[in-house]
Amino acid sequence: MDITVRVFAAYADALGRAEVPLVLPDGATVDDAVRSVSTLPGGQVIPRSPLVAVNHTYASAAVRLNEGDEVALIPPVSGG
Amino acid sequence: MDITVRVFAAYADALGRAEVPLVLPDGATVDDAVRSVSTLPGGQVIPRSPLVAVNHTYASAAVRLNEGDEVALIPPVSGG
Amino acid sequence: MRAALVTDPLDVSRLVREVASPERGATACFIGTVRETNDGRAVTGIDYRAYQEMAEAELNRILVEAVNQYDGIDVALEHRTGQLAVGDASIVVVVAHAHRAPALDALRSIVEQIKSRATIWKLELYEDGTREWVSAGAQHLVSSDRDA
Amino acid sequence: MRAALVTDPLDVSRLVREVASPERGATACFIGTVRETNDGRAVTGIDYRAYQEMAEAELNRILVEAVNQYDGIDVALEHRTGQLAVGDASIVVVVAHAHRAPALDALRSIVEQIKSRATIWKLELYEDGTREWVSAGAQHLVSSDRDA
Repeated sequence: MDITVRVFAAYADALGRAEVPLVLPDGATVDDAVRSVSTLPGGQVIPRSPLVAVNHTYASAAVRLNEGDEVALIPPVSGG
Repeated sequence: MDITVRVFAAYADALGRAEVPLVLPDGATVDDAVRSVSTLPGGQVIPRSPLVAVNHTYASAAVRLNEGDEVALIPPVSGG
Repeated sequence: MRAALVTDPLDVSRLVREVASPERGATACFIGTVRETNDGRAVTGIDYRAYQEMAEAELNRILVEAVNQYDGIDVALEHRTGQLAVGDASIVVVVAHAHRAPALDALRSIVEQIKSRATIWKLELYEDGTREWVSAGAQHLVSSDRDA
Repeated sequence: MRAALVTDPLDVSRLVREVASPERGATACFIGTVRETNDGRAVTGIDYRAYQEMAEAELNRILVEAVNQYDGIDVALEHRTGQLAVGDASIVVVVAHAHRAPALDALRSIVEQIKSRATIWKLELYEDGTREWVSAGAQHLVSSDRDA
């Protein structure tokens, strides 16, 4: 299945991009997506268990993904 | 000695006036001033130990007064 | 740091600008306005009366205490007196600090102190033509009502 | 109840008017502004970047939770994004309620939730020409600095 991973702030700078398209096997989880992105050049900036959102809602590593999901890797936020 | 007692809000309404000039013996206290005002017509509205200020600062009943002091009898406040 | 009783309408933006500074990243404000009901009664307005000289002195003492307790704050506060209509602001308190926690803590503390210490009284005016002095725990009929 | 990310300058008076109502006698506001120093470094500005769609969704979830927790409040909040100068307001949160305690409690809770949950990042710009992503506990050099 096709999913899109969006990365932000320090993660985006390290990876040199804001978006990573991934093809993952059916049944893949958030954690699988995180591991895939972590293996890319610059991906070592991403911690083992980063904050993650699926389709604009915070999600845990075990959540199963679906075709077309938007996964986001979220560095420590600093708004306000 | 001459002192001035100022009264406010419900106290002023009950006494029908905003200010009461008093002549008290030397050594008189805040409590003496309160008792004097309480004996005036309408003075029963004033509790036994009202909030009192002397010269714009909250003061206790035992404080000794001096010539020219401004004593204020202060109903429960409700500003804000 | 400034506290004043005023008769003109209050303007929160002006007080915010007054305490703004490049060192202070957090500004907390409180605005009190006249409500249309109190204790289930329809209110048409409030006449705020003050023991003016003492109220200003006490407000300034409250601010001095707050500045001592919350190091680095700046504060501006205005309390309006006279007859206010429903929706009118009676008080604006603005506290600025480098960080949000002291600004919010100081704001709450100052508002509580004002409510319990400032020599200001509300004469609440009701739709049925009566009026009453409001106090925290009890209400006192004004003599004109009692005599009427 | 409204939360939005905006790029135009913020206006606290407008948000205060937005939540004003004759039933609500207490309005509490928080304004965050860009400070000239952070951790001892001279700051010239902050570039606020957001994961826009999620930030707006999360801000609205925060407000829904607050309205459920603090019955009777109304809230308006705007967070500005883009490049801000020292003194510019980055966030305004305004909470109104009949009484002051829920308004102040809800304000603090909402501000804390925004700080910990809204998908917004500060890229702090320093007088020495460098810039860093700010995070609550740690700071990360941006790649362009690291590579430079």
